[in-house]
This record gives sequence, structure tokens and C-alpha cells, in this order.
Amino acid sequence: MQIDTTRHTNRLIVHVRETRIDAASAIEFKEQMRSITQSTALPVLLDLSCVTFIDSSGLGAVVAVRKALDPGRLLELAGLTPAVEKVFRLTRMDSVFPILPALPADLPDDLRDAV
Amino acid sequence: MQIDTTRHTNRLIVHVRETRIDAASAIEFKEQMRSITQSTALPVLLDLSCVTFIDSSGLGAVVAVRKALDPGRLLELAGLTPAVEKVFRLTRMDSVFPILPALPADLPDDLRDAV
Amino acid sequence: MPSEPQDKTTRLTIPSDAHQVRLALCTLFDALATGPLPPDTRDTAQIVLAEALNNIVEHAYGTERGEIEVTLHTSATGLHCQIADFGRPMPGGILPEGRLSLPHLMADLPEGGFGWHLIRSLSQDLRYRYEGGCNRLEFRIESQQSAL
Amino acid sequence: MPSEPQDKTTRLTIPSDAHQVRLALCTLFDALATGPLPPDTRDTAQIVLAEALNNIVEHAYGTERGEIEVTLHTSATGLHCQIADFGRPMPGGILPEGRLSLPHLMADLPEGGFGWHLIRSLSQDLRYRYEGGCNRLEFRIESQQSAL
Ligand SMILES: Nc1ncnc2c1ncn2[C@@H]1O[C@H](COP(=O)(O)OP(=O)(O)O)[C@@H](O)[C@H]1O
Ligand SMILES: Nc1ncnc2c1ncn2[C@@H]1O[C@H](COP(=O)(O)OP(=O)(O)O)[C@@H](O)[C@H]1O
Repeated sequence: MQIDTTRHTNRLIVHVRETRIDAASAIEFKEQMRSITQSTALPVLLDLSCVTFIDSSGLGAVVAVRKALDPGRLLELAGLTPAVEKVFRLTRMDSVFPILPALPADLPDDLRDAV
Repeated sequence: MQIDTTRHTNRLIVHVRETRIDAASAIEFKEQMRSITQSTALPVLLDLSCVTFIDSSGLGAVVAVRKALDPGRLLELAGLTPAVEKVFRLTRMDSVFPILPALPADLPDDLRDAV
Repeated sequence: MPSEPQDKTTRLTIPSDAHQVRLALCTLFDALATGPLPPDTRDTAQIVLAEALNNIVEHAYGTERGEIEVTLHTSATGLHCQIADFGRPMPGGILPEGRLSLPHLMADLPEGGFGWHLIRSLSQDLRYRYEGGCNRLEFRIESQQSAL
Repeated sequence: MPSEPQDKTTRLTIPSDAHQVRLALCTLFDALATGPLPPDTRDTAQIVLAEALNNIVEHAYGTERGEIEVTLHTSATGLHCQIADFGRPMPGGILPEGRLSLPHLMADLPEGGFGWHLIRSLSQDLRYRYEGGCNRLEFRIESQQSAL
């Protein structure tokens, strides 16, 4: 499972470069997220824009990641594709997690207007 | 193969929501890109941030997409992950395509600073 | 009346394993991507099928080996799904209720138990029976751009 | 001397088909992800293996059915790869040069022919021989954080 991180305005942005978080990958997702989130104390923004499918095991893994963090530490989600958004909405997890409409720009400011 | 589009500052941003463009998917990639790019005349920004692997067939497909466009029409690439960047560099295709360091913000301006 | 031109039946046997379920879903839904179902219906179908299949792997077969038979039929009224397995029957012989309960404290959030809620929310004509050692689950995914 | 603790040999037989090659690469590199190779070496290895395997599917077997045998051995000096197939031999019995030619006009850009250039750029100790109807290709992927 490929997961990498960037930083932007004092947030750790975690990019899931996988199309699925499902029963076949939920455990690995939890494990990788644990080691990634333990490496800093920054607020976390989980970039799900590559994830086109999540099932209840994947959802449970995201919940587990949230519960493993310090309660005061921010965990936001961004980039929900339609099928992922649907699963969060139907299980009301969209009211539990702060969900951003899209990723904040990760371009340097001076390039942001050039493109 | 999941590919969708958004618009930002007069560009058609094409998001490839797949982790691979390879010999198994190159033809489908070309076909979907043809129908997507034919639907407008806007400059195209190809978002490859989910693509963690490309092989020479995939690279050939990106070249084919370029050649199928009107020569005056812009086709930029963004979000190259390390393995993809390596293939473009070694084949010198990084000198043929304009490559942006990251995606432009697709947040509305008023939200951009809030996150 | 002859069947609609888009009428199509697909049959698939899947070994009881999470990776095999993933592979089967990818194969099925890649093929469906070029079929007659709108994107929203396809997403819905994949969610429901995934939940049903993963439950069989986890609960009906558990650590036992086994096979799951899936029959899909696309028609004008949607995607008709039949799933058969030879694992343990449902507890009490009936389908779980799948009621959602949201606690007030983050620490009490459940990490599972969403499966049947999703299946019930997203499917029509849901039926289950256990006969001759075989679990049979049937449902339909309505083909329409719903607001769900 | 006993072998290093991370020494490990993996063998795999792949049907000659682009989808099967993809599946094999995903399986191999998912497993390697938790192994001793640094990410950059893993990317390099996957690129070289993909090119070698896809060439066999396309050129050695073409429309014929056939199998490809892959043996991978991880050691302190990198990933040692051996690939065998029973398809057509290389044209002239030797490996393609893989020279890159960049035209001035966009319209003249090649849409193929990058494969052997990538293999030659990214591998060490590249060897090929054709014996008893079998193509044997060997190479090593150096295990180091190179600037390549
Ligand atoms: N196919 C099945 N066979 C047997 N028991 C099942 C099956 N599906 C579900 N169950 C039982 O119903 C419960 C609720 O299922 P579900 O809502 O999918 O949650 P989860 O699978 O996350 O526990 C399971 O914990 C299990 O006890
Ligand atoms: N495994 C092989 N068996 C036979 N011929 C091959 C093999 N690999 C490559 N070739 C020949 O060498 C040429 C160059 O290969 P390559 O650089 O990978 O480009 P491409 O595969 O895109 O044509 C091929 O067009 C083919 O004629």
C-alpha cells in the first residue's frame, strides 16, 4: 500500500495512493497510518482523492485511526470521491469527521497564480 | 479505468484515479482521454498524482494523447510521483511535456486560506 | 417479449478470501464500467456486493475454505444479484438488522457493524434463505440516478 | 559464509498476458514493499521487470500462448532477476540497443521503443542467451539510493 506525506501550513497531509481501502487492505492501512501519525504531532489531513472505493472494513480502519490519535489532535478528510462520500454519508461518519471539499493548494504561493 | 475532470482557471483538469498506466491499460487510457479531450477545446492539465507506476506502454499512450491534440493546444502534466517522474526523465519526455510541480488549488479562493 | 438488448447475465465463483473478493469486484466493475449502468448505480452496486461478499468471507466461512457463487443480471430495472455460499447460516436464520448507533464519545465509535446497514440502505427486494446447507442472498440495485 | 538474513528467493510463473503481468508485478512489489529494498530501488526494479515482461508478452510470444518464469533473489548487492520464456528469440540473437532518439517535431515523437532504453539505463550485469528454445535474461538492480 502506497501512502506518502507532504506538509502544508502546519498540517501533515497524508496521501493514500491507492484506489481502494477495503477488507483486503484495511489492516495494512491502519498499520501504516499508525506509524505515519506517530512520527509527528501535527494535525493530520487525510487525502483520499485517489480512493475510488471504500467498504465498511475500510471505513472501520479510518475510525480506528481516529481513535488511536490523541482526542485533541485534528484529523480532517479531503478529496472524497463519489463512492467514498456515499459510504461516509450513509453511515453518518460525515458528521464525525471534518470533511474538506478539496485539498488545500500544495503549490508554493508564487506558483499558485501562474497555473 | 476511472478518469474524471474538474475545471480550474480555464483549464480542463483530468484526474486519473488509477495507480497504474501500463501495458494492460494503455489502450483504454488513450480511448478515454480522446473522448474527454474532444468534449472541449480547453487547455488540458493531466493530474497524475494517483499514478504510482507507468511503463513504456503507458508513456507511449501519453505521447499518443499529445499527438492527437491540436498542436497549439496546451497539455500539461502535474503530480508526478517518483516512479513516474523517473520514467519521464530517463526517456527525456520531461523536456517534451510541461510538467508542473503540483496541482493548482482546486479550492474556491475563499476557502483556500481557511484550510 | 424478447429481452432488452442490454440484458446480460454474468456468473462468477470466488474463493472465500478478501483478496479474491477484491479481484472479483475489480473485474466485475471494470466490465460494468462500459455497460448500461450509470456511475452512481455502479458505485451503489459495488458497495452492496462488497459488503455481502466480505461478510461471507468473515462470518459464514471464517477461517474455513469455501467458495462463493455470484450471479449478476443487468436489466432495465437494475442489477439483480444472487449470492450463494455453503458456510454457516445467519445467526437465528434471519438477516442482521443493521441498525446504526452513533455514540456521543469519539472513543465509543464502532469500528465495524456498518455492513448490513449499507446493504439494507442501498438495495431493494432483499431476500435470504438457508436451504440444503446453502445460504442464498438476493437483492436488486435500482438503476436510477437517485439522490442517495 | 551463511547467507545474509535478508537473502530471499521468489519464483513465479506468469501466463503471457498484459493483465497477468500487471497482477504479478502488483503481487511481487506489494511483498517487496515490506522487504529490505529502499523505495527508489523498488521503483527501478518494477520498471525494468515490467519492460522485460511486457516485451516477452508482445514480441516473444505475441499472439501465442506461453508462460514466463521469473526468479528474484534479494541480497545485499541488490535484486537479482532471471527471466525465462519459450517464445521467439531476440532479433539477431542479441539484445536491442535501446537508443533514444528525440525528434524536433512533436508529430514525429515515437509512441514506443522506450522499453530497452529503460532496461539498459536502470539495470546492471545485463545478460541474454537463447538455448534449447529458451530465452534467458538476467540482470541485477543495484540496491542504493542512486541519483538516477
Ligand atoms: N454472511 C454472514 N453469515 C453469518 N453471519 C453473518 C453474516 N453477515 C453478518 N453476520 C453477522 O452479523 C453481524 C453484523 O454484520 P455487519 O453489519 O456486516 O458488521 P461486521 O461484519 O462489521 O461485524 C456480524 O458481526 C456477524 O455476526
Ligand atoms: N523479448 C523480446 N523478444 C523478441 N523481440 C523483442 C523482445 N523485446 C524486444 N524485441 C524487439 O526489440 C524492439 C525494441 O523493443 P522496445 O525498446 O521494448 O520497444 P517496443 O516494445 O515499444 O517496440 C521491439 O520492437 C521488438 O522488435
